[in-house]
Amino acid sequence: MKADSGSYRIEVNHVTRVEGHGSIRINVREGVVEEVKLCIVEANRFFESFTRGLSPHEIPWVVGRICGICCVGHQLAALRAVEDSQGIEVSPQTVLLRKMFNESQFLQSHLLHIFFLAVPDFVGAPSVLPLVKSHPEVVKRALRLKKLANDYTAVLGGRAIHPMSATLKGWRQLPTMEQIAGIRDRLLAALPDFRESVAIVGTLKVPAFERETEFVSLKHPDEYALYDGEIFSSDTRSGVPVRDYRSVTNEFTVAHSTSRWSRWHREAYAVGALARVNNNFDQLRPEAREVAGLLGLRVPCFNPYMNTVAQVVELVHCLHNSLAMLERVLEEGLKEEDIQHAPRQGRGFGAVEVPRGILFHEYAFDAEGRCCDANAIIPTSQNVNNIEQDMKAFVPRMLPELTREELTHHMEMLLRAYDPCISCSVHMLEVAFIE
Amino acid sequence: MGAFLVRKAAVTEWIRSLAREQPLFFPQPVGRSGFRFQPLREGSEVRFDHYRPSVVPPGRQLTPAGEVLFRYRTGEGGVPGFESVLDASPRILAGVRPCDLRGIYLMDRVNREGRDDPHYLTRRANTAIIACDCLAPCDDFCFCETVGSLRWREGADLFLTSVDGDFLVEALTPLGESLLPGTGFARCEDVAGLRARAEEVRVRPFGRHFALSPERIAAILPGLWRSPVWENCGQRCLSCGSCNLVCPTCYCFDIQDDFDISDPSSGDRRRNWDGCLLPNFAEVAGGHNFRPQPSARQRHRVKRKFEYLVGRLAEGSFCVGCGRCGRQCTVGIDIFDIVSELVAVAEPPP
Amino acid sequence: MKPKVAFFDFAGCEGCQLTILDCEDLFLDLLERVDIVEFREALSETAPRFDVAFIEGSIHREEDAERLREIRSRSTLLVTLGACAGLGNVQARSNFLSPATNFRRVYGEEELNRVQADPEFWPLWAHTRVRSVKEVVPVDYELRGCPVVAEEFLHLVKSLVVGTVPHVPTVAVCVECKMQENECVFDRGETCLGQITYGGCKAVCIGHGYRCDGCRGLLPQANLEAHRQLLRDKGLDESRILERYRLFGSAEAWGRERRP
Amino acid sequence: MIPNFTTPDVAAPGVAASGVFVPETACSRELYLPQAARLLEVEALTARESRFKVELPRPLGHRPGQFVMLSAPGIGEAPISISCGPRDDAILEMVIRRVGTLTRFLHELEPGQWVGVRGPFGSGFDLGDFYGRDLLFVVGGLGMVPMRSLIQAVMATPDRFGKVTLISGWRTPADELFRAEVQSWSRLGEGSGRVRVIRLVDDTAKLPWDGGVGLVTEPIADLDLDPERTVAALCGPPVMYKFVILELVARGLAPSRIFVDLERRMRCGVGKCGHCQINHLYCCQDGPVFRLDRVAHLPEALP
Ligand SMILES: Cc1cc2nc3c(=O)[nH]c(=O)nc-3n(C[C@H](O)[C@H](O)[C@H](O)COP(=O)(O)OP(=O)(O)OC[C@H]3O[C@@H](n4cnc5c(N)ncnc54)[C@H](O)[C@@H]3O)c2cc1C
Ligand code: SF4
Ligand code: SF4
Ligand code: SF4
Repeated sequence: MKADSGSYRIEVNHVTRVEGHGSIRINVREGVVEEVKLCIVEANRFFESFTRGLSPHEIPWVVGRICGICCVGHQLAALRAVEDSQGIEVSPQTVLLRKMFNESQFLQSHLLHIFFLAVPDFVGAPSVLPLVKSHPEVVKRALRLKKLANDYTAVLGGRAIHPMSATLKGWRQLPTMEQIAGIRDRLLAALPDFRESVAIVGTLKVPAFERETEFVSLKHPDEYALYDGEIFSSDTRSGVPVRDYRSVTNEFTVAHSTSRWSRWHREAYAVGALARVNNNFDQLRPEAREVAGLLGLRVPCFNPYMNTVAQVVELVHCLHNSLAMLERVLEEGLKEEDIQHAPRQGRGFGAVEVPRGILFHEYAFDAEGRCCDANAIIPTSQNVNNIEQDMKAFVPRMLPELTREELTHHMEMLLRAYDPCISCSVHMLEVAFIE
Repeated sequence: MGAFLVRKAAVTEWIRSLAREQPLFFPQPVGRSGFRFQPLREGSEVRFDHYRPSVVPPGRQLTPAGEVLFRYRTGEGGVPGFESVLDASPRILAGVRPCDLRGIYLMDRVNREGRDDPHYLTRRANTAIIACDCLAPCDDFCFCETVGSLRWREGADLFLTSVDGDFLVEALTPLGESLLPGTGFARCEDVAGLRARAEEVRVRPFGRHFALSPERIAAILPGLWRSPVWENCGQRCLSCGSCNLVCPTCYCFDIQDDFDISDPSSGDRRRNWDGCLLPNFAEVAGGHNFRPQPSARQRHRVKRKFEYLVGRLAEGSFCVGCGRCGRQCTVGIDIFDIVSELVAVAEPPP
Repeated sequence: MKPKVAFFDFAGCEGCQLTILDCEDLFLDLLERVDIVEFREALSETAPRFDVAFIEGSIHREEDAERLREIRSRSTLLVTLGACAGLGNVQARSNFLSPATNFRRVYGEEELNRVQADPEFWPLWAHTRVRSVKEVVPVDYELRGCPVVAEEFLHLVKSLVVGTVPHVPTVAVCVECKMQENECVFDRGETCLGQITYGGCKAVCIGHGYRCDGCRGLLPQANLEAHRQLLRDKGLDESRILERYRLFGSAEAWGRERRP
Repeated sequence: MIPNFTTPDVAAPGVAASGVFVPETACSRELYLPQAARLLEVEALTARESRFKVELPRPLGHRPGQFVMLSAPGIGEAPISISCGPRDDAILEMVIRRVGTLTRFLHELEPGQWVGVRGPFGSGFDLGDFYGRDLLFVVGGLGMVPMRSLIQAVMATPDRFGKVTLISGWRTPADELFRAEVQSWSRLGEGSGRVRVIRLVDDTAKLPWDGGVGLVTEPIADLDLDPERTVAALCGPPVMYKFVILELVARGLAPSRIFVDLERRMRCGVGKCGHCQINHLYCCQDGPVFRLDRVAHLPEALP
């Protein structure tokens, strides 16, 4: 049965295979879409409230707990914000290590999303588990790569999730040259595995839906911006400094909800892998641009389902960029740095790209060096509005073609394509109104 | 057996060359003030002049944490087959100080007492020890002289003494002799003279001293079962067990089995460091704990070092005076202070 | 029969579930031994009953508590994963503030007024106290840490597979610090909660240059009085000491502190 | 790599000319390696306790009161008393209470499955101390298990001993172990009056019970007991000892005629792991059976 006739409501409570809890509600009355709504049902953890009182050193360590999968990103954004507030300049060595740290998490997170959360969608499997039986090599390879990416993070941070080595000004404990060389060697040895994995994504069928939107990401004059840069819009092709992030996110509330949504130059904007690839395509490493070509990703690309492909492109970028950075560390060596710092008063802003998009942190510290104000805006909360706009645009187009089940599946798939990270939702909270 | 007078640089070079042939554990600095016995690598520092006792004593290399005792595999008809795992790989412990040397000597005794422990003794048999003398206390925690460790040499294969900037290198066993370079070192005749020279410059008195000899301490302890000293340190004690785990003569262990997740019919049995300061150490099935309070556990530790084992093995003091437990205890409970207080109560100074 | 295992998450970062998914080497072996019937992180199936339910995250709303009770009723064993489920984790710090304060700080004054005036939002106020799982339903085992330790998870699963009681050492982090031969944090001139915290983490934070913040929870034998005095001696004032104790195990440490 | 264990004598380390050691093992017997034993019977005695009968590759040659280290590979190992008297065959009997990891696992096993056994360990009872004496056995609960190995030995040659009195205490009638066997001992003495059995429970729990109600200490005062001729052996939970000993001493029994069987946590059974230490003694080697006068002065022996 096609989905278009009659009045009904589609509800997917607790969409699976996303980080955190989200629900989709679609109301159709007599064949006309009346409402499409994405609800975040994750309980709020009030990070911005309870972080007050903590010291500058504790903030990055604690706010990493916002999200297990983006913990490195939260640490880095917090470190940048706190350092900004404390007037700390970090050494080139620290910047280099942090970039590696960040990219290690890109590898981890993208691998997880592509192979464990998204691929089952494309091949029509309910989860990765049946794939263990049907495609054992694919799963094993993915597990191998994931482990390697985790170990890469652990070499830099001490462990893969909630690492503890990175702190203000630098590293509590530096990785050893043996560890760096070990990871470099393993990444090199894994190149064939990466190649195979990329090839698999090339065989997946991506739904062909497009909706033009604004893409927002960091942009840096010298490199594919992941750790540093200005906030850049694809609409204006210009940027604003990080400290003005509130003029970008323009958080607004919608009636009957305390959820904060974002918009900049139009009704909604998108962040994430697709936004970054669209905005900074020329700065990707050549190997990554080549893969983009192979997988049919041409910029600008307005198909949100292609976000997964953009992640593959970034995977390749981070892999080769990491190899170059690891090589540099091996050449230049690492030296102990003074990381002592006496907390002081101040306010600071930080932004980094994390796998799901641009992440903003802001902190203020009082005269005693205790946190007195905190704000964090995560990529998913910036994306929610855009996802809903996509759904509103796609559902009427899909209605005549798809059954109700297919429609539901496509909506879930759309949501998952954004790789939403709802656990992070420091700011989002929506009341579900059941009539 | 041979004795040689060798330039410092030559000793360093020789140690390095030994490290190329087998793992050679040498104390290397960690963090701000710690030391760790680690395999010497190309480029690591070889220095004999700056040292504080390592966090964990070198003797622990002979009973590593989590060592596998045996592996098992279930064979035909469900019959388990057991295979002992013995580590007979050769190694050298170098830069071992007299207190730790005595610690190893005492562990040799313990592991031969009653029935031999094959795991310890196999490692021990394949371990050579290059000890080196202390001419000044490592820090304020040291009290090795008063418990009879300072001039300890037994158990070492080679013994190094710094004499006027050079080293007197003495081979004490054939194994030690075999580690010396072919003809590289010049034999020295007047060993006694050189030793006397070292003795002359040795700091005196060396480290902290008890008012009584170890023998007297062992004699007075039985009468001090109810001393308030136990309760005093029991109240401060956090029961963290650090004092046990860093002690060169603490050897208690716990045993755990594990099976392989990939094949549950095979697995292993391991042993892990344990300590009598840990709260559940003396708990039996049914939940009764024979030493429920920290004070009782402190008493047991002290009496074990200064009374029980002393009597059992007839070996002076089982505390070798390395000072580790006092150094590592975050609330400053120092076995030297405890014993000193006990001595003061039992035999108040005139 | 392979045990049926399910994973559920409440308010948390999902790092614990990821840690388990990250047992890459073992994940496939694990699948041979247990049937994973619910795992939202990786799976969209659900099952009516299971042998073991793993719970991640802390409990904030009454609807969450209800869901948890329902899960408990479907499962033979219930195991908490990590500091959120076990102790309330960092977010339980918000318990020390009024709901209005928390809300104002996150959403602002204007939003607070709007929400307070509108009865439709009132259910939100049920949202105000962070609870650990054991405050809501009985718990059979706790896997500790933020995040959990993969080896401990594996040990627990193995025990469940063969039907034995998992071995849970009640020893301090210091024990593992010694086994790792770490330099003590106090020797670096800083302070540490390792002496009063459940070990099992291989002292990983200390081994990587940090200190122990107590994410695995307070040991039953913890001598808080002596530890507090130690922190005072090291120059921490009372409010800093409280912050330290409350960081991960807020709810628990607080209850314990007040116990005579 | 797992080296196959060989058993050379304690040897000095061999040294090759280069100074590299020749690996070799260093001692004569592997202390921690169990031998595989086949389970012959598992019989539930009470809700918590079962009797296990296993067959070893060769006779154990144990004395009454000794114990073995029993293990299930992969699960764990624990000290378990030998509950049968000395015997020539390779059969070993044990009674195990289900309390924790290992014991629960053992209770799930079926005949034909295998376990690991090390031992026998410990001092045990020396029958020489008992010949020609009147014997008094006082047991509480699971204490019956090791004591049975002694009583069985006594009952094998009753003529070599004087009067035998057994006082056993149980929580409820449902907890009683070896009821039939105990009754057979008591029948053995019916004619001569040489064996007397007093069976007590704390509480009949409304179950049928043909013994008395009370604590094991209570009958001692009224026993027909000649302190000069009597030797007593005690085994039970930690709390039992103090009170029974007080009663026995009140009856004039010298501590040198009282034997106690003590329990401590043990990991190795061979005096290495340190857990079972009672002051300077090791329960596993110096005990678990002690003559009271040798431990009475030790503050940790009897809580
Ligand atoms: C000489 C001797 C003879 C014995 N004879 C018998 C016998 O004949 N029959 C019999 O049933 N039992 C006997 N026992 C007791 C038996 O050894 C214990 O019950 C056994 O250890 C249980 O093992 P388990 O693995 O089943 O229990 P475990 O899982 O080890 O737990 C049992 C109890 O031991 C305690 N415990 C366990 N591990 C620890 C730990 N790491 N730290 C602190 N406490 C812990 C706990 O209180 C727990 O309730 C004897 C003990 C001794 C010393
Ligand atoms: S008791 Fe303390 S001082 Fe004595 S040997 Fe042990 S650690 Fe060293
Ligand atoms: S190190 Fe100190 S606090 Fe820890 S158990 Fe030993 S005496 Fe107690
Ligand atoms: S660093 Fe912390 S956990 Fe480690 S020994 Fe010191 S106090 Fe204990």
